Formats: sequence, C-alpha cells, structure tokens
Amino acid sequence: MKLDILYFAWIRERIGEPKERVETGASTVRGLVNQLIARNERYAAALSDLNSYRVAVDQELVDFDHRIEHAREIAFFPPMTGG
Amino acid sequence: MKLDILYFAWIRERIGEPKERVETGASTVRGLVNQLIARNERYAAALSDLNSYRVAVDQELVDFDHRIEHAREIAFFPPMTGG
Amino acid sequence: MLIRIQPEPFEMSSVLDGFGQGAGAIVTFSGLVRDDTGQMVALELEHYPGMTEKAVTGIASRAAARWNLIDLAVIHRHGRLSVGAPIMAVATAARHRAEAFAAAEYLMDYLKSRAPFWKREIGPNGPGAWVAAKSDDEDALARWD
Amino acid sequence: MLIRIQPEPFEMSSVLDGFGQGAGAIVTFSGLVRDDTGQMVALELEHYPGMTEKAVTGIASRAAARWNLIDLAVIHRHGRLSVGAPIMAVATAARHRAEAFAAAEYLMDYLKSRAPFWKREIGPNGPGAWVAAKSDDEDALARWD
Repeated sequence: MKLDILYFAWIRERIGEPKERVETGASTVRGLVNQLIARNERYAAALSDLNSYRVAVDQELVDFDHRIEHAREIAFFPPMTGG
Repeated sequence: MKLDILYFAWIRERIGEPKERVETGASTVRGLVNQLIARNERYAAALSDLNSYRVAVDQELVDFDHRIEHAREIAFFPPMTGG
Repeated sequence: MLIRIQPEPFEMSSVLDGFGQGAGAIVTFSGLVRDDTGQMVALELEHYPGMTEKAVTGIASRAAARWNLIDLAVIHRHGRLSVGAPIMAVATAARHRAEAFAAAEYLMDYLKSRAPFWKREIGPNGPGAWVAAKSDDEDALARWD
Repeated sequence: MLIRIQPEPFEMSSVLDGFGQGAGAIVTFSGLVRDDTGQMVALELEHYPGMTEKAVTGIASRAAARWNLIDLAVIHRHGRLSVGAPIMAVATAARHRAEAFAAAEYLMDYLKSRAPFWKREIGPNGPGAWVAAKSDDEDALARWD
C-alpha cells in the first residue's frame, strides 16, 4: 500500500522534506510511525515522542491507534497554534 | 431643604413631569418617597412599589436608606435597559 | 479610552480606526435595533444626561483597570433609532484574547443594567411599552463579583 | 457563512459590510501580530492546505448550529505577516449578546488548537523558534464539552 505522507513545521524541518510517498504494510498510525522511526535518526528525532505531535489521516485529526488500511494521506505536525 | 427631583421613563409618565423642585425635611430617600406618595395618586402609582424602580442621589445609584441631607439632585427611574 | 454618548449613528469602522495599537487581541460588540414582532417602527432610548456619562465612564474605568486593557471604546446612542441601526458598541484591546473577551462581556453586562438608559418600542400607532429589564441581565452581574 | 483562508491582509470593515442583517448582537474578534520582545520582524504562519479549509468549516458549522447564529465569518491568513497586522478575525451575529459572545469564544478556542496553523517568529537574523502551543489553550476546549 502506498501513502502520501506530509510533514509540517518543526517536524518537516527535522525530516527535511515536506512530503513523500511511502510503501507500508502498517495497519495503524502507530505501526507507520514505528516503520518511519526505524529508517534513520532524522525520523527518530522528529517522531519518537508521540506526545509532542499530532496526526491527521485524510485531513481529520486521529489518535495513534487509528487504522490506516483505506487511508490516502497521512500528516504529522506539532500541536496547532492558530488564531 | 430644596432638592431637584428628576423622573425618567414610565415614572416620568405616571407623575406627568420630568423634573421638579421639592422642599423636604426628609433625611433619607425613603422619607422623601413617603412624602411624595402622600401628595396624590399619580405619585402613589409611580413610587409605591419600591421594588419596581431605582434611585440615584447626585447621579450615583443608592438604596432607599441613603441619607440625603447634602443631596442636590435625586432621580427616580425604572431598572435600566441599556446596551 | 474613548467614550461617546450621542444621538447620531456611527460606523464601527470609524471606532476601530487606529484602535488598539500594540494589542494582540481586539474584541468588539455591537448592539442593533431588532424587530421581533415585525411591528416595530423604531426604538426610543431615553437617558439621564450627566449621569449617563458618569456611569459609563465609571464602568469603563473599572474594566480597563481589571483587565489591564491597552485600549477601550464605548459608544452609546440615545433618542429615536430605526430598526437595524446600531444602538451601541464597545471595543476592547488587550494582549491576549481571554482578557479582551472578558472585558467586553463585563462592559456589556454593566452597560445593560447600570447605565441610565431606558428603551421603548415605537409601533405604527406611536410609543408602545417600555422594555422591561430582564432578571437574567441583573443576575449576569453576579459573575463579576 | 463566510470562510476565507488567504495570505492577503484584510480590513475588518469589509468583513462587517452587510454582516448580520436582522441580528441584535454582533461580536468580532481580531488577532494581531504582537511583538513582545521588540526583536520581531514578522510572524510566519504555515498551514495545511486542504485540511485548513475543512477544519475551519467544521468548527464554524458546529458553532453556527450550537448557537443558532444569524451570521458568521472566519478569516485566517497564512504566510508572512508583519508586526501589528491582522492574523485572523471572526464575527458572529445572533439575536442576543450571550449567544454571540459564546460562539465567538468557541470559534477562537477551536481555531487556536484545532485548525492546522503553525506560527514561527521571524527575527532580525531570520526564522526563530516555532511558537509552542499553550496547555491553557488546550484546556480551554474542555469548557465546551
């Protein structure tokens, strides 16, 4: 399964890319995160602390146990600071 | 002692005057109210129900026990409906 | 601090022109003449000249001090106001939104029940009933004690 | 219901032009770029195109339904914003003031913590730190449960 993965703000900066296409067999967000962290230290620095960032699947905020079998786009970003 | 007395909104309408100068020996608002109510039924209709209106002495809201020996201007009016 | 008690209409944009420089948050409230019955021709606001300015200034000064406001404006009309027209407006400027909101709500609660204005509806046959004060509005003041 | 996500500046007066016809109460909030340190050159707002519009529309729709609003507007900018410039604004129109105030505060609380925007300060030497989310802002959401 191929997914579009988006990164924003300091997560984007740590990983070094705003967007990539990833092949994954993970069934949950948590599984995908573990796969990404295992890649290299940039991903580990960005994504290891699950309390420091949020996830959206297909543009809806979800938790780390959310299933991603039918997902098209997953985004990782810091807590929002709008307003 | 002579005082300026002002009436507003439906109190003004019931009494029939916006303003008058009154000679009084009353020492509190309550005493003045009793003196006015005793005059005639227009004053009684306007001022008998102390829960239905408010009083300002020299443009400050006060209660009925407020002393008026040094007052210059006393106003009677319904609860405010500004805003 | 801008305080204006006037019969003339006003534009919110002129109130906000240059308002709240250096603030992070600006809140405004505008009250408009609403016709609930479809029978209203106008709203008439009687007030107590002299006391009105004093009462509004007192309310505004207490709000400015309590929330450390950067800027504050109150405009309140009196006289005959047509349906849809602005009755009054407040604006508050503060560093953060919580202060600006709280100060604006405080101003509104006190202007509603402590500034000497009295509203009466004018219908097609002339003056109607005086608008009665609501116990809710009086109760709202308790939250600021 | 007006929702605009844009890089361009805006004027509050143009947002309010014709806004809230028939309402008795209009509340507005404007957020401005504040320079607390005296070292800020600009504020940069990153956002998530696509999700931003969806999230803001969802927040606005829930507010409109919950308070039975007569009218509602949200404008939020992104990109590079200069000190003193407007970042965003909301406007709510309702019959009574309590509804208009509550809806505006609800909108602000959710836009702050649930709309995908991220702020970074730009200093004289370029981009500085990302603005951290405040736990107060997250806690503020609990009052709407």
